[in-house]
Amino acid sequence: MATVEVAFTPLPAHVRTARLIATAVARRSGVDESVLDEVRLAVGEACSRAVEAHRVYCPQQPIRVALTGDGERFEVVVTDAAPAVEPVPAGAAGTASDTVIDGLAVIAGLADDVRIGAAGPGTSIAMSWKQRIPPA
Amino acid sequence: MATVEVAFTPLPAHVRTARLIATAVARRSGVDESVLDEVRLAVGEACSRAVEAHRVYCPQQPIRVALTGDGERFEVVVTDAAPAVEPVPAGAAGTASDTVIDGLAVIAGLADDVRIGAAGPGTSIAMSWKQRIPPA
Amino acid sequence: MDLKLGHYDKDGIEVVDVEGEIDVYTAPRLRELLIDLVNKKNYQLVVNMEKVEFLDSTGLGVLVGGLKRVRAHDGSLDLVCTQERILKIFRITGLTKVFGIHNSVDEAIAERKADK
Amino acid sequence: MDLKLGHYDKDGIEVVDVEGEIDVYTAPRLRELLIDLVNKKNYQLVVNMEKVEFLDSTGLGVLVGGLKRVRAHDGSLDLVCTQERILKIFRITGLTKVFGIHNSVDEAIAERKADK
Ligand SMILES: Nc1ncnc2c1ncn2[C@@H]1O[C@H](COP(=O)(O)OP(=O)(O)O)[C@@H](O)[C@H]1O
Ligand SMILES: Nc1ncnc2c1ncn2[C@@H]1O[C@H](COP(=O)(O)OP(=O)(O)O)[C@@H](O)[C@H]1O
Repeated sequence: MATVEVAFTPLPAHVRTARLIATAVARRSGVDESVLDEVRLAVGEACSRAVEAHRVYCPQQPIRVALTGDGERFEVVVTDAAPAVEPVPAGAAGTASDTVIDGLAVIAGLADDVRIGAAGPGTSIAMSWKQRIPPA
Repeated sequence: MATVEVAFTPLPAHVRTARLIATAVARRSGVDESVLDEVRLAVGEACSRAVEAHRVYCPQQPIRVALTGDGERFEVVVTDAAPAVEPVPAGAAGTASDTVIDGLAVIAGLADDVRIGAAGPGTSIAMSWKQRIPPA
Repeated sequence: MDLKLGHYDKDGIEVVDVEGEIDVYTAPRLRELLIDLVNKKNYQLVVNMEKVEFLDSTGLGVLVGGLKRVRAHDGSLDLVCTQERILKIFRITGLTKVFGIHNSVDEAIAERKADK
Repeated sequence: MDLKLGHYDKDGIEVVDVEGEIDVYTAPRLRELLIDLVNKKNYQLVVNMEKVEFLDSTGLGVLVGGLKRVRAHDGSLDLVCTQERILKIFRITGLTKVFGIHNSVDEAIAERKADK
């Protein structure tokens, strides 16, 4: 069982809530302070992707985030329900004429381990970090 | 559909996470700053009760919190899965020789409206506040 | 975590400084300190709550428990608190009538001395 | 919300002060400001990121978009950033090679003037 699970509607403002939750749960799970910024950014990237995809394909469906700290690894799984396997087309969520920076590349550069898998109609991104100190 | 839903294992540390989430979601839903303290305290009381009950009766089950801001009311529903209808006996969670202060009385003194209902084997506490400013 | 406790003697009264959040997670540490002080025969306590950021019913229960313990030795437990958001929970639970609540540590000590 | 934007002219270069979080929620406001400045024929920009607390790929995309817009007018978009946690995301995405990143607004302006 995950330590904390969160489900939220696809609104950009909730990406911030998800970042806040991930940082708080990571801190209380004993994740090192120096790693918290990475967790915050990576979870934000994964949730931003999910929010953009849901806004295009399934705005009524919630995005799910599961956070687990087992003392050795801290893992966050972000699961969307968007049927698209391809990335959301540039500009789909109002980014017209901006360069689309690949959020997955950012996540890959931050987490110790990243796994991407199919989850029902959607996609799950599992990110994990080694824990350096035991949970409080 | 609730705006944000959270499920967490019954550990006292997660009561803090739940308080943090409730405050953040309430703020982003447009709940007035002066009311945020009430939301934080009331949600903390409801989650503390649920954590103590789960630790006694069902430590493996998660506690569920649903937060909804519809622009008129901000509602938080805390649902436990503990089969006990009676309050957890004093001292059950290590409060031996402390006076048990009734958390429900605190919640009733804070929220604009409180409803308590059966939810499967457990109990749900629905607390709501009038929203004074529209969501951002 | 997120709760700092300190204590010192002032004019024969033990002042307990509490800083941070007193909730279901941290209240056990405050309970232990109060029990420890009573075991060491400190029966006149002033709990300074000026730096408390959060207090819930578990924390209140620990304070009432401390009050009962010192009263069993004819002692006292006074509070220092001027923060409206903390005072509110004392009012909701009717505990403003149970505790002496003061504006400063000096005032709490002076009134306790005058009471004797 | 949680993003403050300001801008001023210094020696013919438009300096944009950004404070707070640039993410999927606030990035549209930064995009609008950059587009607005370019529409008003400001093609030499310095974005001061010293007070940025958070930057994600959406925010980076807006900065790259701004860079493309000023370059279309032979302009420039330089950044001021010394915070390691913000620099990290520029490195991860390879964008340290794309932007001129400076230690202060004065340094950014001086180097841009010297470049001419
Ligand atoms: N996802 C990306 N990651 C890293 N650098 C990028 C990315 N997208 C664009 N850039 C860089 O930003 C600069 C401007 O974008 P560019 O690729 O020239 O746009 P275009 O191809 O539309 O002209 C280029 O130098 C490019 O290397
Ligand atoms: N839940 C409560 N709400 C408000 N006041 C309380 C509560 N429990 C105890 N008190 C007050 O705390 C004080 C000490 O507790 P008390 O009820 O005397 O304990 P006991 O009954 O075990 O002697 C009393 O003055 C009582 O009024």
